[in-house]
Amino acid sequence: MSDSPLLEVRGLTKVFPVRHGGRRKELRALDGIDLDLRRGETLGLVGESGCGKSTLARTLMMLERADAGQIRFDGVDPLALRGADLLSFRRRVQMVFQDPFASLNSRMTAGEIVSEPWRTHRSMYRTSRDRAARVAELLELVGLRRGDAGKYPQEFSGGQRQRLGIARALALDPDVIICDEPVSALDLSVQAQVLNLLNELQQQLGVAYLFISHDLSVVRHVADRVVVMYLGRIVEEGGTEPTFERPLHPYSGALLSAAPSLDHSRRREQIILSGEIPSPLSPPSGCRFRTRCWRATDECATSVPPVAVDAADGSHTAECFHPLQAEDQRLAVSAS
Amino acid sequence: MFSRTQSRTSRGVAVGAAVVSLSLTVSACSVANSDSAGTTAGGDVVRIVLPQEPPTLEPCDANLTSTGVVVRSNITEPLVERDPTSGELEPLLATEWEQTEPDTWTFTLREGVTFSDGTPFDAEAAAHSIDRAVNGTFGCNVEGYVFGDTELEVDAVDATHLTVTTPEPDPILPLRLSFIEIVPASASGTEKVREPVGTGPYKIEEWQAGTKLTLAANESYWGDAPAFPTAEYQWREEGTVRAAMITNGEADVATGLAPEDGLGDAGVDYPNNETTAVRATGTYAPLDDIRVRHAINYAIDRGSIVDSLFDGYAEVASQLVPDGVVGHNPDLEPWPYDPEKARSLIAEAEADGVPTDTEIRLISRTGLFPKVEETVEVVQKALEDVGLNVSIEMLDTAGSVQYQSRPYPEDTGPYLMLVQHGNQAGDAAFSVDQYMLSDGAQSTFGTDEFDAQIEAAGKEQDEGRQQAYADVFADEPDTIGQFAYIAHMTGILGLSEQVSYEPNSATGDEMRLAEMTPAG
Amino acid sequence: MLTFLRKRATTSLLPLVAVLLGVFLLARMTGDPAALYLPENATEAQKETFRTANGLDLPVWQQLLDYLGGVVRLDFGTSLRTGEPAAEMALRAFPATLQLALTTMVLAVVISIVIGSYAAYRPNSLADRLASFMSMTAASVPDFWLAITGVWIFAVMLGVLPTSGVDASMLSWVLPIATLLFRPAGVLTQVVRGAMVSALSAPYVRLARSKGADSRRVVTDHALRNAAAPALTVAGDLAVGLVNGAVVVESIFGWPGIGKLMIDSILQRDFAVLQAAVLLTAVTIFVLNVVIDLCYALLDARVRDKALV
Amino acid sequence: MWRMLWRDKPATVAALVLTLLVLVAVFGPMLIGDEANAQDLTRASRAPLEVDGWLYVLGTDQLGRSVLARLVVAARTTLSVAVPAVLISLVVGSLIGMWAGYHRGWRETVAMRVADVILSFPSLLMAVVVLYVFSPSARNIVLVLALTRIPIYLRTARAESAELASRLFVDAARTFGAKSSAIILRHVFPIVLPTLLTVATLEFCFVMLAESSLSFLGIGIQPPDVSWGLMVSQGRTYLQTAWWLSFFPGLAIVVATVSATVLAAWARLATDPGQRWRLTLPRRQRRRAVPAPMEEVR
Repeated sequence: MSDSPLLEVRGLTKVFPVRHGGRRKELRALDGIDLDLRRGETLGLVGESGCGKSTLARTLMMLERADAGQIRFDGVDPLALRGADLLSFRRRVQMVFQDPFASLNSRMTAGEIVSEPWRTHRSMYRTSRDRAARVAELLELVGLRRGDAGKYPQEFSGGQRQRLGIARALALDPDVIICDEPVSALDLSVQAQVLNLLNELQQQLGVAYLFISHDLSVVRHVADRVVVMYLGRIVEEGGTEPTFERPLHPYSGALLSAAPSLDHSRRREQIILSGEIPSPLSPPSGCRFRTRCWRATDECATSVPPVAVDAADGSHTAECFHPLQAEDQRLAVSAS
Repeated sequence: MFSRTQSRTSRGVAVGAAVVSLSLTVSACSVANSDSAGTTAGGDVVRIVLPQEPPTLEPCDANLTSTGVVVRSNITEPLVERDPTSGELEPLLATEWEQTEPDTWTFTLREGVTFSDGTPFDAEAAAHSIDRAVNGTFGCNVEGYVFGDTELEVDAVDATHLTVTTPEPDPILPLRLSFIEIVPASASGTEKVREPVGTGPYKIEEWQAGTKLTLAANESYWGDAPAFPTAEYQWREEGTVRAAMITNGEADVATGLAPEDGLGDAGVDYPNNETTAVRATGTYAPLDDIRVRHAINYAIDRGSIVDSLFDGYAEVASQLVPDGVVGHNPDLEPWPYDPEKARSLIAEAEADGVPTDTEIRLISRTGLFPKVEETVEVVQKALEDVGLNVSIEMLDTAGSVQYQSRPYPEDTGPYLMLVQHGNQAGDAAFSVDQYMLSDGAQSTFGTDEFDAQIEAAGKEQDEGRQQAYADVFADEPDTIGQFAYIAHMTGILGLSEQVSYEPNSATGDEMRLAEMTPAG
Repeated sequence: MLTFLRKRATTSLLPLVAVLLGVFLLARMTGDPAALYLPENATEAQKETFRTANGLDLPVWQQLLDYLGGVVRLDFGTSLRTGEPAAEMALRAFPATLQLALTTMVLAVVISIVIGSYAAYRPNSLADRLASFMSMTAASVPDFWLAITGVWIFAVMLGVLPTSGVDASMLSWVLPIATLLFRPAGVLTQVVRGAMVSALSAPYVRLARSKGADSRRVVTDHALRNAAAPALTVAGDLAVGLVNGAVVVESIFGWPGIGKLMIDSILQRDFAVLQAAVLLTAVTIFVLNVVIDLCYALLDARVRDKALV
Repeated sequence: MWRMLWRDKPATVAALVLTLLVLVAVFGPMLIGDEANAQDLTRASRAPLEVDGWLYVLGTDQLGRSVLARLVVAARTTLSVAVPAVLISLVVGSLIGMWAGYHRGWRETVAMRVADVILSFPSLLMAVVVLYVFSPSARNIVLVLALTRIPIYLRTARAESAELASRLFVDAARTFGAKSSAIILRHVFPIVLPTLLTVATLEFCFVMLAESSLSFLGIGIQPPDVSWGLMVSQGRTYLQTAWWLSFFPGLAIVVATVSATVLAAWARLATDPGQRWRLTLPRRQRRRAVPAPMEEVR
């Protein structure tokens, strides 16, 4: 396995033109995103709702058109692909959606849903017998019964539907699956089952996940590495353990402290963020987080923050003038 | 059980009802702002319902049925008028007339007549009326109908004498002038007037466009005051509705009814001078073959049409004009119904190479007369049965007019027209010139000899004229055979118990309110 | 709101011009009015005079330019038939149709909501089935047949209503409105019923019911509001369709409205009047559509508010 | 499927009526088509059962033809006008509507404005003008009626497909690289179809009535062809003297539309996996079941 990442994202930017108070404005949903995803790993993406996580997923899936920046998948730029090449890129990157109810067409049977991708990728399973066999295999792979192929989505429970969504994503044997909040709509007990399933599949199939979630405990459970997103930018990035143990960015620290903990023995001391999330229509100058940051100084407003590196782990970095020190880190982590 | 919400529901309904009554109130103001005095059957109003609203009351368009029926002899009057029963010309605004030169007629006008606006009637007004109708440039309908291209020279000799000079001697000029309604000298000579002023027994009181037209007696009328001081016209397209208005007491006189409109005893029938006929075009095969045209004549069962379809309210026709018109030939027999003969004639023509299987269009006009659709269907079926290939085309007025008169559209293929011809003037010349001359406005056939015969007839007078035209009608079928006559029609008038009125052959075109009186 | 209206007005301008163009060109394809307005044996010279006088001799594009130039100055031409200004005739006939249509639509909405929601409240009951059957039947009877049957029964046989015409008494409104009412009321009842049945089975309504909310109140507050959107769409289409019914009803009952005016001006090749009438109708329909869109927005907002509570 | 139909008695009756109607329209004219045009003025306008013979059970018309035979022949004409007119406008309107709604943007704007233009011509009037310009043949009537009704489907299809285009399962299909035409076919069309079919049955009724109104104005189906609309129109003047002339064809129109509507309502349920269960319940339970559908009991 080569060292070069499977998916490389550089400077990805997505701008939505909007009308605000009668005036045309730009909503910068993604503002220069850099991201690497290696083969077979799980990259967790965390952030509050509205920070651009879903937009990133949709842009990577080419459901939205990127306005600037590059994507490289296995060395090629999918944005430049057309026709059959584009189709084969599509085959290798798949997605699991947040809402297992809305992402499945209620008028199609489970079998039809799982085999739907092959109706576009006609070369994959040519005969109906092949397809039926593969559908049964996939259903069993995700923990459903092969007899379920004839059922309609509404006859399944939420967790089962999400398994169906995963089976559909697997139908094309992808290298990468982008999971956009795949368990947030499910009950806690079911969440664990689905997460375990994802883990098992990764081990079995070697597929890489970009795992998007606002739930830190979930991310910590599944991810090898984590990126933290705030207002369309990635503010911190690193291995899961270093990042969760020693958050550098004040925002990450705040997130961690706010996350519910199952361990009640620890002292709960939250860092309460002041102020509202700024509108992405007019993001703050300099560091985006400064308006809510208790460590902000004048320089945060004037220039873009530099990259701060974790002393213990060189691959753990954050964009901040005033990264958290050991004392603060302990505070945040103890809360989680 | 649902008491709590009952009030909600009823409030909703109340709001709805309020909106309804609001819009009703609004409408009562704008649509029906007239008082309803006229709608109650009283002794002083006669209420008439027509098939359609007159588009205009312009007197020079009075030969259009929908205009004339209101205007003629009610609002305006001509110099002379033709008695529809006797056929004689009677003095009206002119008391005397004579042919002072071969090409000039002199009229002596009635004195002491004023228009309803107070201006006196004199030779100048008469001259202006004739001049504006005949020589005007604004497309007077009556001009084409009675004068064709003829230019008249009209002079007011003095206040009561008028001379009219024609390029060629015209023995029936007074009859032609009976179509020209007299308007004041102030009437526009360059455009049509919508609400005219006249010398008639009535004047226009109010015209609520689309709804109602009210006439009131003209106090300055020179003759006897009419029995009804007020007359109201309304219009309804459906015959059944017109009939129902009589039954329901909403109208006193209804025109243009059919036997099935269910009027019973309130229906009065009268011969209306209209003749229905199938006219063939001679320019295309197979209709250019006289055997085919004769076959058409044999194929139509006129007796059944009259008896069953028209419920006997018609008379089988043997010629273009009915009895009572100068030139009608009482000796002519209708074509016998003989489908066998028709088939053999067609076979004969086919043997000679005539393409008898070419599709022939049978064209007519919707609403031409009650049951026109049924008549067309009967004729079509009859022709199919003897071996012709006939398709039906019912057109609106504008559509059918182009097929009916010159210049005909090009590349039409063979077609038959079911026409209804009304001779309002009572002289065969008005029919024959149009329908039988080889360049007649509604003719596609003719020979030079036959044209000469017609033209000679037109120069005759009195007995000779009658005989000459009778010969024309007798000779046409064998020499030309352009027509298959079907029936002389009968009009049905609805009459309420409040009004007594004796319809005559001119009623459809000229319904004189002055002849209507309160019943018994 | 204002921007919405302004945007609608500007985007509607082009379709209006298209309507005008369409009716202008189509009308001119129906034939030469000269043959109709001149006597049967008019000479070609006379026809030429007529055409020149009425501008019909010019090439069509020039006629069109002249006409559009007039429209900009609010001059819609003159009627060939009556010599009156065409716009005046159209405006005079318009209120009659508008009142007829408005009253009909209000009644249709009221009737359909009452019957439709009652039927939906007890689905598959006898009353529901009866209501469905009656509304389907009502929607499929030819209007002219209804009109004439109505005249026959109520005016001739029973003598309780006038046959036709417009007079001061309200009674003359009964038959025309009843005739027009059948189809929209029938269709709308079915739509309301259908939408109400699904709204009543929606989770939040069932929730409200299970929480012991008064059932009638559930019907009026929740279900009806949700049923309003589909009903509104259909009601709009039906209101537009009333112009068709008006053509028939107005000619039978002698109602001086715009439907009759339009059909008469087609028959009489009275182009200017036809154009003015169609344009007026088109503008009205556009206004109606805007109103419907506004209603949607309003409904949407209220539905959203409800959902948030 | 058949069993589901059988459970719903009104739908069964409706299906039988429509089947019978189609059979009559297809084979009827072969059997008694000649009678429909056999005029005999001596037996004109006879009431039902007045003349002996089964052909005359519904009476004769004003030209002595069998009303029954004419109804049969008219069934074919009526269906061959109404069905193609509805189908053409359904297909064209839905395709454009789904396409416009799925893609949004300028495609949607153009399609909607064109629909506005067509809609703001009163459709009957448009038909009248067009049929004066081009002759009122059956084919032209079909085309005109189809054209004027396209916006109805277009707007319905657009609204639903615009809503569907933002659904996640459509996004999912896009992530496979499915073409927009395939997505419309697979995900939009099946969901929009029941609504469109319901609209189409209402339109079926409208088209028959419009054809009838055209006959009333004299430019509908031209004799000697005959349609139900033409029969109602021709018979209207005989309402007082021969009610059966317009009553029976009118009844035929009502029966045909009511049947079509009932069957469409059934088909709407039957094609929706989420609603289908309702049809499998016996009637009495169904009534209770409607306000509390099972799908919510997850």
